[in-house]
Amino acid sequence: GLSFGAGAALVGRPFRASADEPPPWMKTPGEPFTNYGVPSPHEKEAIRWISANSAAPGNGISWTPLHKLEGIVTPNGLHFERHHNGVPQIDPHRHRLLIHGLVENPLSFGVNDLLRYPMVSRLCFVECGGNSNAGWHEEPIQTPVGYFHGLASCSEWTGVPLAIILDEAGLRPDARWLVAEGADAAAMNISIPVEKALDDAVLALYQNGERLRPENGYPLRLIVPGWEAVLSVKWLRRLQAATGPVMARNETAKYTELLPSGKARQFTFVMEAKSIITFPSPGRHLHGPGLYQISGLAWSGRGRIKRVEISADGGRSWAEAALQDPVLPQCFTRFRLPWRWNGAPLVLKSRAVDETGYVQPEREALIAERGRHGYFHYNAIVCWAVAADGSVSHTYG
Amino acid sequence: GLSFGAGAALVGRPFRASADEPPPWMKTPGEPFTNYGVPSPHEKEAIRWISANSAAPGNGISWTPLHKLEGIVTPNGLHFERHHNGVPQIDPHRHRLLIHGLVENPLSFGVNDLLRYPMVSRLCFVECGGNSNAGWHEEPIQTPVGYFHGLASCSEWTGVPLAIILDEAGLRPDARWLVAEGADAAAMNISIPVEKALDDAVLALYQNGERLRPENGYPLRLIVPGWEAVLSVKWLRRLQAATGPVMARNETAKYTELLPSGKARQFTFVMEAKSIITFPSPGRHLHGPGLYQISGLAWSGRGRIKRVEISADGGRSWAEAALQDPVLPQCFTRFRLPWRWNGAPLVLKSRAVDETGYVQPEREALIAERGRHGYFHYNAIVCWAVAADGSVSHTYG
Amino acid sequence: APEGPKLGRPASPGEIAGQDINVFPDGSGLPPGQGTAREGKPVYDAVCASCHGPAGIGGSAGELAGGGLLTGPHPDKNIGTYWPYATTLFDFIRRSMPLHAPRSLNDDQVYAVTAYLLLINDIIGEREEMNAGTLPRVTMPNRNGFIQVWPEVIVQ
Amino acid sequence: APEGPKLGRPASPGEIAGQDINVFPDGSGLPPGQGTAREGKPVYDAVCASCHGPAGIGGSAGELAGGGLLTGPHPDKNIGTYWPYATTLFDFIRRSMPLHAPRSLNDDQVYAVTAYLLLINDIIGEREEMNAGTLPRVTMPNRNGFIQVWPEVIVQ
Ligand code: HEC
Ligand code: HEC
Ligand SMILES: [Ca+2]
Ligand SMILES: [Ca+2]
Ligand SMILES: [Ca+2]
Ligand SMILES: [Ca+2]
Ligand SMILES: [Ca+2]
Ligand SMILES: [Ca+2]
Ligand SMILES: [Co+2]
Ligand SMILES: [Co+2]
Repeated sequence: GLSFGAGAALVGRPFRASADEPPPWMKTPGEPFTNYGVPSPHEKEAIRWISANSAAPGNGISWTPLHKLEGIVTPNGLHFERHHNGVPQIDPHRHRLLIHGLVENPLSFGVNDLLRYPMVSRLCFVECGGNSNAGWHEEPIQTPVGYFHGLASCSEWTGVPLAIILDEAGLRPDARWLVAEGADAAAMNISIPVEKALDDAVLALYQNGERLRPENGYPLRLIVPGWEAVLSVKWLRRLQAATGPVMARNETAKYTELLPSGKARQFTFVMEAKSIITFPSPGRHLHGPGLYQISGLAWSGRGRIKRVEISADGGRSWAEAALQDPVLPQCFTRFRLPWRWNGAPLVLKSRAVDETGYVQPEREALIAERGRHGYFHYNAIVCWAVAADGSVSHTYG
Repeated sequence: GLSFGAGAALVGRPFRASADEPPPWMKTPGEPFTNYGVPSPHEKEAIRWISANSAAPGNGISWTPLHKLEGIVTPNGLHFERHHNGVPQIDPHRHRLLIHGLVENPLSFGVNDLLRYPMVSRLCFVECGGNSNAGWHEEPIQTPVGYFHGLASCSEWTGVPLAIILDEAGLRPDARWLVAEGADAAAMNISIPVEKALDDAVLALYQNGERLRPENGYPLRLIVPGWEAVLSVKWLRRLQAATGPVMARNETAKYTELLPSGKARQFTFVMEAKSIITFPSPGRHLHGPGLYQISGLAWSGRGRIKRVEISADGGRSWAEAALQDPVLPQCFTRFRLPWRWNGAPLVLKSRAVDETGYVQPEREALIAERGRHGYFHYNAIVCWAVAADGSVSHTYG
Repeated sequence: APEGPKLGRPASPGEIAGQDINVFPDGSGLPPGQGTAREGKPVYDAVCASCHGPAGIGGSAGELAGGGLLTGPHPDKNIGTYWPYATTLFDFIRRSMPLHAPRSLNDDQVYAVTAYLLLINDIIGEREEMNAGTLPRVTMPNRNGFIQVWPEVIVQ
Repeated sequence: APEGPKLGRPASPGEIAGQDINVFPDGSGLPPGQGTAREGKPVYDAVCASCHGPAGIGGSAGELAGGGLLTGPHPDKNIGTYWPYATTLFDFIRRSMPLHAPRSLNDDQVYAVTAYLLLINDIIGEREEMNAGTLPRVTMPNRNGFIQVWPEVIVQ
């Protein structure tokens, strides 16, 4: 006979196990369901890296870890942050959007009002005008790629086309700019040309399906696709139509690019085409000669990415990478290329071309045009030096 | 003179405030940065609704709150769950994928090995074969739409085409099925036709940009686009190539549909076209006559959605909704239609047509074909009754 | 398919055998060992009945016996009425049951409790030994109850 | 644009005035009130200097004075060298500063501290009163330092 139970001896027949001992998580019931999930405890390194003002913890930036991600979507918990004075915890029932200035009908909207409007969704990137600005440094910064280029993220934004609301308010013919203002402790304000506002700006209420996160503008954020992110005002509370820009601190003192002449470029809005190789990249090294897949991201504020070329010989020859479908305008585009590494040191670079024909510049060309003190809008070609041991470092080529 | 400071009196000139008192979050610095963000505390109702076995908390389901979402992406924290025996907390360094059976070269892969392979990304839905099955009930279930149809979610999945790995293992000509097995406490196994495996199945490592969540298969999940989700085996540890299906419990006792004849449909894989109106819907009522935007989701396991039609008179007339770009195969497709409600009671319904010409059936037609005890694969047209007070309930029309 | 970097490590027969717990309808995959319903009853009572009820009826988990019809207004799908293969029982129980302690039974116990479930569904007798030879030859009542929808040629 | 449901509530002039804190280069949006640099210094010392340093130099936050050149190897961008409009100071300080307690100054205090920042940048004198009339007429050294890139006609 055969018996069972705590302490019961197996009598008669020998114990037979036809299979190896399975891992512990196959032998005990797993964790219960959760109302809202979180990443695996084994992925603790996939975090936003915070660089804040020690005297003011809500003033600074945090970076999307692009080196930890694949595909084009940025999960909401990892969307980059730029706050001037912290994240307001807004009660949506106490938040309204006021439209006034050069309009026929000044109007005020509650969040629930806007939730009833016609909506559109679009996958697009949001990139800080100051992203990648370590590229201006004399020495190439040595950091994982997300902590160099990760003031850019890509989400599906859903909300109300701003044009509908402007239509209801009745823009006067002399209204050429809209001054947007956030409901944070910086009351961040900035001016946006009416043309762009009417073209494709969105009053976003949802990000990647769910309502906005607090750090990304809950309950209401302006999204200005393809333009520098400072225009995509978070916690949007007010839009004033005016004949000219307000000349806010963030469109004069900041987010303008000083040229070698001493003059500065102002109203530099479009984020020009950029590409970065996320694998291999600093910290994501190669394990000996063999076949690898180069993977990276490209995007352009002017529209779709048309082509990404990759060089494994420091720019002497270029191969065209495959672009992952769908290729969408003003959206991260994942590119990939199979690549066999023979173990020799070399320099990898990627170059994006957008549908307008704009070609991502070499660093020397960008510096020749803009000098080295522009601070914003750095979009030059990035070079990774692969060493014989497979380690990868940033180089100026 | 004018002075300032704690307790200092404002001398000389009267206090002047040109503006109203701003909300409190504009007067004190906001919250600091976070390494990994979470939703607003004001969105506590946007959660997965858990329906688990009280005797076994890891056995059951949890639903995506589709009624709280817009656009097509499901944030990872809200992707639906189906676990047979809980969520294993797998150490990725102790997890491997074994491929054996009718292959020339049985192979074992570590997770880091797979991370080096060529990858693809695709936005696609994952839907439980048992989704929407309350539709078989005698009485229409009254619940928010996500807790009726939310065993379906949509993500950008990134991983290695299974075909590459099968190629390396060398499938023998007589290999017609692959038996997949998970590393959970149920060791869930199921058979997948080799044709599908070679066509578009993916060994997914990333979901919406980041590595998989534990409840969605971390560190490795099979994604079988457009087919019932039980085939998209989570925590994938083993694939055995064989001449026939293993006839696992979950492809015989479950996930088969009993017909009125007493025979049952088996190997019902494709999730046929479905559509649901998420606004208005039960719990998301109308606030008086006026203009609204109907919004909903449609998807088909056979390919792209071609058309979604909406009726506001119980099916007598139909209007075509706009489909949000991009319309992708085997992917949630957001449809929207402006609609003016005159305040009269009526019945709203939506009907999806996919690119193969398949038309989502009426409930009577589905029941005429399948009876009422199929349990799985319910995809009939859903009807919402709008009452004069704007409230919305589920009706069988 | 694009070329891969061939990082798979060859898996030895021993390594495969140590992990392979799939049991096919033809019996392939069944391990050595055996058990009868008479031996299975005490196992069932000790580690299964708490969820599945005495003799497979009336527990918090699905019923494992009870007969009934697959037609009419209240069809009764269970092992006896619905399952097409007896091998599926061995495959499923060994990998998944008991829910609170999967993989805690040895192969003899799985054969025995499988035999017990077949007994309470009136499919085999109390002393019939289930092993790698006999189990695949058990003919389940609903063996021919399934219409294969895939591939899309319907075979009745 | 598609038609909207017109759910906006009309906003009254009083409601707008209560929220509108934008100040334009032509001075529109400036509130009543006034202040001098002499009045502004104690405000600055009490609530600004802790971050921006004494007289705008050497704090943990950006420098607010100090002169310097916009050309050469180490250009110095600050209020005196870079900012094109004095109205921007009022607009920004009123809405955002002091960082730890925004909106805690009254309009006179904002005028006064603005005047103080203009003083330490050698732009106005200690007793010049800044108000809605005078502030927009202050000519900043770098008034003509910007090339407008948008719209894409470059105006030099
Ligand atoms: C702690 C509770 C619990 C215990 C103890 C338990 N089971 Fe189960 N059993 C379940 C649950 C819950 C399910 C459904 C699993 C699922 O959802 O996949 C199940 C499913 C089954 C099924 C499939 C039923 C069907 O119709 O698909 C069989 C067969 C089974 N158990 C046999 C056993 C045997 C034999 C034992 C003892 C060796 C046992 N169970 C012990 C809870 C239990
Ligand atoms: C607790 C620290 C703190 C205090 C106190 C403070 N500031 Fe600031 N200030 C900052 C920080 C940090 C910034 C940068 C803000 C940003 O990143 O947007 C700043 C920016 C500024 C700027 C813009 C500088 C530039 O070049 O763009 C001005 C002007 C300014 N402060 C004036 C003031 C005045 C006037 C006061 C007092 C009434 C004050 N600040 C008090 C921290 C402070
Ligand atoms: Ca700019
Ligand atoms: Ca099925
Ligand atoms: Ca074996
Ligand atoms: Ca029964
Ligand atoms: Ca005012
Ligand atoms: Ca200086
Ligand atoms: Co390594
Ligand atoms: Co209501």
